[in-house]
Amino acid sequence: MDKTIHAPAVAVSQIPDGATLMIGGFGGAGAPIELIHALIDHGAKDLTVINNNAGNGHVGLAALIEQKQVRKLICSFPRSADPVVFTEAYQAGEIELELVPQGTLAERIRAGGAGVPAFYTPTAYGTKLAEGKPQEEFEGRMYIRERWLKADFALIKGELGDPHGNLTYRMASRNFNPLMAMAATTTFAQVSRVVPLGGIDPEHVVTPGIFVSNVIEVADPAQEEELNRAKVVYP
Amino acid sequence: MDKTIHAPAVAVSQIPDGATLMIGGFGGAGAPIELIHALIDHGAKDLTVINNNAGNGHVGLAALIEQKQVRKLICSFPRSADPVVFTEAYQAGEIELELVPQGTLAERIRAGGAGVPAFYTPTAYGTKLAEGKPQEEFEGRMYIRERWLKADFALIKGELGDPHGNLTYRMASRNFNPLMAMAATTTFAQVSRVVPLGGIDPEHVVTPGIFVSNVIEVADPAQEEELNRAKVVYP
Amino acid sequence: MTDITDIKLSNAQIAWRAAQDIEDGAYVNLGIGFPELVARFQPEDRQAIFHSENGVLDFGPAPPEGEENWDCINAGKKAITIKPGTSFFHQADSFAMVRGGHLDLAILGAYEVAQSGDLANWSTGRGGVPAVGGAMDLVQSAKRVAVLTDHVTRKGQPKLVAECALPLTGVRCVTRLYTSLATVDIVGGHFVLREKIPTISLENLQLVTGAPLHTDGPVVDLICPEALA
Amino acid sequence: MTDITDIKLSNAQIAWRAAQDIEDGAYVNLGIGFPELVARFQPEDRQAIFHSENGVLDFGPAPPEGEENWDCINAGKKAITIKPGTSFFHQADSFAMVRGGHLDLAILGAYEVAQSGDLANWSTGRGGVPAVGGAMDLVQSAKRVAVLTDHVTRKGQPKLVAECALPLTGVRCVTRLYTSLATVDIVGGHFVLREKIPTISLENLQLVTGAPLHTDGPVVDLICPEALA
Repeated sequence: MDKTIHAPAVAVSQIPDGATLMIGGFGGAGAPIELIHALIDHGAKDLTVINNNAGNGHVGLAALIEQKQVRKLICSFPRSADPVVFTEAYQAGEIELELVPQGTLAERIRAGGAGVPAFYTPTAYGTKLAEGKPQEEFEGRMYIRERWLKADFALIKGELGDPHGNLTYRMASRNFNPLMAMAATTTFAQVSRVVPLGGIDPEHVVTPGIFVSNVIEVADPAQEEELNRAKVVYP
Repeated sequence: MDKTIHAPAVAVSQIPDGATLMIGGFGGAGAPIELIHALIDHGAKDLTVINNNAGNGHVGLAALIEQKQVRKLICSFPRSADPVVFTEAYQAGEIELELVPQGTLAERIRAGGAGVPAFYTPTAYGTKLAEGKPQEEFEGRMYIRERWLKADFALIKGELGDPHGNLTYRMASRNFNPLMAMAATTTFAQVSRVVPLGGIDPEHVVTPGIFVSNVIEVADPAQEEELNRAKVVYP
Repeated sequence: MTDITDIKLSNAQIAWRAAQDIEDGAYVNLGIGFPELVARFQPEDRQAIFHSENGVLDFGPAPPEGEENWDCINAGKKAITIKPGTSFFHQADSFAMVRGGHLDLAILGAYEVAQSGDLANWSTGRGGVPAVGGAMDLVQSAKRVAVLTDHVTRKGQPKLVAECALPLTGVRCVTRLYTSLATVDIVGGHFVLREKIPTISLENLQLVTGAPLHTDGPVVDLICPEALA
Repeated sequence: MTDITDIKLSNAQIAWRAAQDIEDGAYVNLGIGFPELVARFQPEDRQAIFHSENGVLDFGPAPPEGEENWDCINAGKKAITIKPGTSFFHQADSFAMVRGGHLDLAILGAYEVAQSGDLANWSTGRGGVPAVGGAMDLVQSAKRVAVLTDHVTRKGQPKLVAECALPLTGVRCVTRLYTSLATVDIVGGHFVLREKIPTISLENLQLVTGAPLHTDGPVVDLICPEALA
């Protein structure tokens, strides 16, 4: 079994129009820029994208939105230092937004990966974001019911990956990546380095290979923050 | 902040009669034998214990049951190579048993730690273990609703621990330990070695210290399997 | 009823037959006991990744006696080893793999399997201490659930039945049975016979089966290595 | 209405005051922006552990400009550093810490706080792009939820109100307010005044507060370091 493939393009070419996509990262940390840019080159449209944010500047997720490939965004915080791309698309009514509190977003994704179709949370009880959701009291406190989130594909970014898909992450770039790997039918992981099987200590594996479909080595991956400081526009 | 304390006895002396206790381990792997034996010495009674199993031989959890300190056991698999202690207590009606499928037990404990009072699972749907539980259809499949599990205390076993309570685990002894650390009001972790702050790589921490109340160094901890092969009886 | 004790397959042969269906790259959980035998017969040109629900993926064989590390065990609490590719994780992640549908196959034993796919394998319904472990999680959520079993009980009663009499482990969950006489799929609430050992007639096989055996194509001869008999 | 612009505390002074209440060993989440100031004033004899909801616990200060590692950031997407004791974890674990009640304290900003403890801090209710982040999780589940805020809006309207007019972030969640004029607890659906700056009278403070200020003991003079003014 060898899950490595050689280029981001080979992975994302499997993504059809209309697909639901989870894209890892919190802001730029852990954002799989090369996979996203390959997806822009590939051109799949009418996508539903699940990400914590809505992109920054004109690279990565912001560029995907700028290319009008995203029909709907599910996220918690669609603001950034340079949010012009999403803001304009949203205000022009070109993109649908489902706003989800960050912890609820994380838990819904985990639930999707863990086979839990619904769960109760105190978060957002009594607020606009709870409207229309079932609510119930447990042990004297009110909770709302939230549903799992799943996706057809996840695009994630790891640090090390082995041929079975075992992954580690670099520092705070872990964020949503391990959860999204669990919740998608097909998970593509770009990693800074592919190591031989056994190259990751069994106790240090963060995402076991069972959650990963393919591993793509992208040495020296781009960082969104640095691209934006250099005012890069993709494509 | 220094969460280390010097002896298991100091930790478990805080446990009152009637407490609900999570005890880590799957069989003997990850079972905090020294903490359990200190609890036997301490003598707290009328305990509700949550563990995957029901003890083996006459040490650890089996010994705690043999000393008649356990009123109720919540577990998934109360059989073992030498289950005589639990079996006799159960058949004599001296101990109450709540049987929970293993994955549901794990998820209920995680839910307790994660602030999720209830969730839906397909596990046990249509079986005796689903009786009396709410059931509901999601996307064409039937699920039952399960409730969180919490405890007053967790007794767990780690490999390395630092003064802030950050923990690692040895191989498959991880099992329920990180989950129970999350789900108890007070968590006591015995570890094979206390290392200075910074002695665990930030990316290799499995249980962040926020979930741990105290760390107790027990070098060369006893393994239930080896005690039983040597036919040890505690106390 | 036919005496089948002389012609039936051995457990090793049943396990061998099950192993032939495991695809390259499949993620597989083997139940404690009899199903664990399947790993021994994994075809060399196909690599399966075995999951143990206590929190290990892709583990190695048992260590030599005396070299056990009791922190490195499988769900049967037997000592295992690590190998390149092994990973450890906690119970909630382990059962996220199960419940989330990430396992391609779970192979378990059975007391009874109904034609609906209902499985009874955790409780004989009599006294004693009940114990369930991870079986209810596995059968409800693995993509395919296969059962290894003698075709009949020790008393000669069918284990493939119209409806389970014993407490259920899961409903409509079994997809394929490997028995000591046959390979049977469950399709649309029916037993569908795929293979049978050549030494039993279809009529006699039906006599030891508690519900109708359907066919929807040729019934293949079930031939297993004699060396495993 | 009284002109309070000359007498009110600076943001640094408000943050300093909040820091004095953080107990040794407390696990604390500081909201993005103004609340982040609190970390600067942590008393040296008391150690707080700061949580950042993007998946970091116990992190160090910002690195020097040019030495940022953009994989090592906080919830405000600013570069931070590791230090002995730091740990990284994924979002579900991070919010398990929040939702599971493991944080002793969350400190946030506010548009409005009602006497019930209701908080509005995520949406001005006008157009623009709505964004919530982790605020709704934090306010609903941290053991104590403190708010840092000017006592009044830029237009001089009370931010401590009888009922919030803006969309809520959480209901009955705020336990204490540190304002530019006072320290106020929320007890049983009432604002209870604990401290006020000596240069404002109780009557004038009430005039710039949108609901009754109760007292249930002495009102202490709120004195902050002049150097922070």
